[in-house]
Amino acid sequence: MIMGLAIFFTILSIIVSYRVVIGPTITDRLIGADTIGIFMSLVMLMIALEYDLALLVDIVLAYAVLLFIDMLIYAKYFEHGELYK
Amino acid sequence: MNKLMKKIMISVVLTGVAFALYQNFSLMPEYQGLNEGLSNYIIKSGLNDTGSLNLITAVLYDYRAFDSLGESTVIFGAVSGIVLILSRKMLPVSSKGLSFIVKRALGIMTPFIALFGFYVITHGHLTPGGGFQGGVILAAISIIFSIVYGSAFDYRRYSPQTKTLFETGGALTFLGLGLAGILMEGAFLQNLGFLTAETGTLISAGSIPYINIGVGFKVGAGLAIIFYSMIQKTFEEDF
Amino acid sequence: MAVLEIILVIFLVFSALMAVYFDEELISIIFLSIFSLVLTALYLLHKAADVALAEAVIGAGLNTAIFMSAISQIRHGDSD
Amino acid sequence: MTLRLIISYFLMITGSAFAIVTVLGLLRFPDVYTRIHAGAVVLTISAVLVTMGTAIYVWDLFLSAKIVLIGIFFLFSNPMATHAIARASYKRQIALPEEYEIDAYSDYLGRDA
Repeated sequence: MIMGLAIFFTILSIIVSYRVVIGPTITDRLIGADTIGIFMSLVMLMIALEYDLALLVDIVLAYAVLLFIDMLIYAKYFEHGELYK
Repeated sequence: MNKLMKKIMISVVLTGVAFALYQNFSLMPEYQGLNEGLSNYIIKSGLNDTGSLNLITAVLYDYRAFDSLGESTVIFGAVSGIVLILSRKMLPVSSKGLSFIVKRALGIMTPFIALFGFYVITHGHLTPGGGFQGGVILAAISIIFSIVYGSAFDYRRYSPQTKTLFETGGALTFLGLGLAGILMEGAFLQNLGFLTAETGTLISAGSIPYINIGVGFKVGAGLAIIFYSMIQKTFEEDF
Repeated sequence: MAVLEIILVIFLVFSALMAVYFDEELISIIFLSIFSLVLTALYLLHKAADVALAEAVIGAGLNTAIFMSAISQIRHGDSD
Repeated sequence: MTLRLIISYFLMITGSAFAIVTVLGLLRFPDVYTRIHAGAVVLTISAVLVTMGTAIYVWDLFLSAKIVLIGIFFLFSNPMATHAIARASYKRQIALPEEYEIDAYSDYLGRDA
């Protein structure tokens, strides 16, 4: 069940990467990358549960934090055209 | 006179380095072959030697702590070069930032991100992570400040002088623990035995948590300096 | 377990190819962050927790921040 | 098959259904801003449901608390990130129509300056 969900989310993120490849504007690609990030962090959570190791869950939290900061950096760049403002 | 003082100081420092190197080389064990010796030895008796549950941290900050010192010196060199090339005086700071929603929500979330960074740093000998990874999470706080609230906020809260202070303080912590290893245990960066407590608790594993804290502050402040120097605006008048 | 590994490796190769394929730097950066993400999941699948945390922190946080600041330095002025 | 496992499987499967809806919306919606809507709302509820299901599945105090923390972080972070991206792409005039019938956001932005 858990591994099945992990495979399911991985296949879903491969399907979403179609939108990242083909998306007409840059916003499409960013939203696709955000979706892939959240799906793959769910995959990491499933792997941590499958191995029953509590310390692997920390990595998912660290990845979620840094994915959020990534998205803020992209948004800042597209809003102002530079990162300094 | 000035040149003479410089030469004397350089020779004193070089003598100290030679002494540390001689101490280390005299303690080296015999080579036992690649398959037999090292990895099996570390897996078998790493916990007894260092008291650290995470064997990778044990290798990084106890067995191979001298390499980690070299790596943090590399980061120090990179920071120095980037600041030397890219930093400019009399900067116009800006405080536009992102929208109000993001500012208000990150005001709530940022302390927890800092807490998570400190958790990763201080639990380096118990869970995966350690100084470098937690330091990058701490540097993300400075990135958040200059991205979300504008670079004026980052400049006011953590000015480059404060960041430099943190970085040199981390490096000096590392070096000071190494010198304490010479004084008390007989070798550079030897694990301090009298700090060891029960295995699995937070303050255990000798000097490894303190080295982790030093490396964490050093890496976090160094990467924050790199990011702050790299996003600066270039003036058209400069060219 | 093996099925998940095969799918992840295929995804890894795909994102690496796409990062090379596009001409525009921004799309390449997006695909590089996806690449490091999949690599983190692969490291986790092989129980390499420490390497996975380092890869997540460096690949997701640091690389994107440094690359985006470099791009904002390069393209400043002609982006508007 | 206790009641706890049934509840956790129900939450996970519901979250997976929302994930399928997310992917359908991302692939099939015609416009950039409708795709942002799919990626913000449905994806958030999907991630939160799956994390809650896994937190009930493991049923250990500290581990469940940590997984619930991840869910709460998704609940906060994902709408905010999509909000920032949508605002940026509105300000940069990406894929906007020439004339509006109703455009309340430009009034708000004009007041906000």
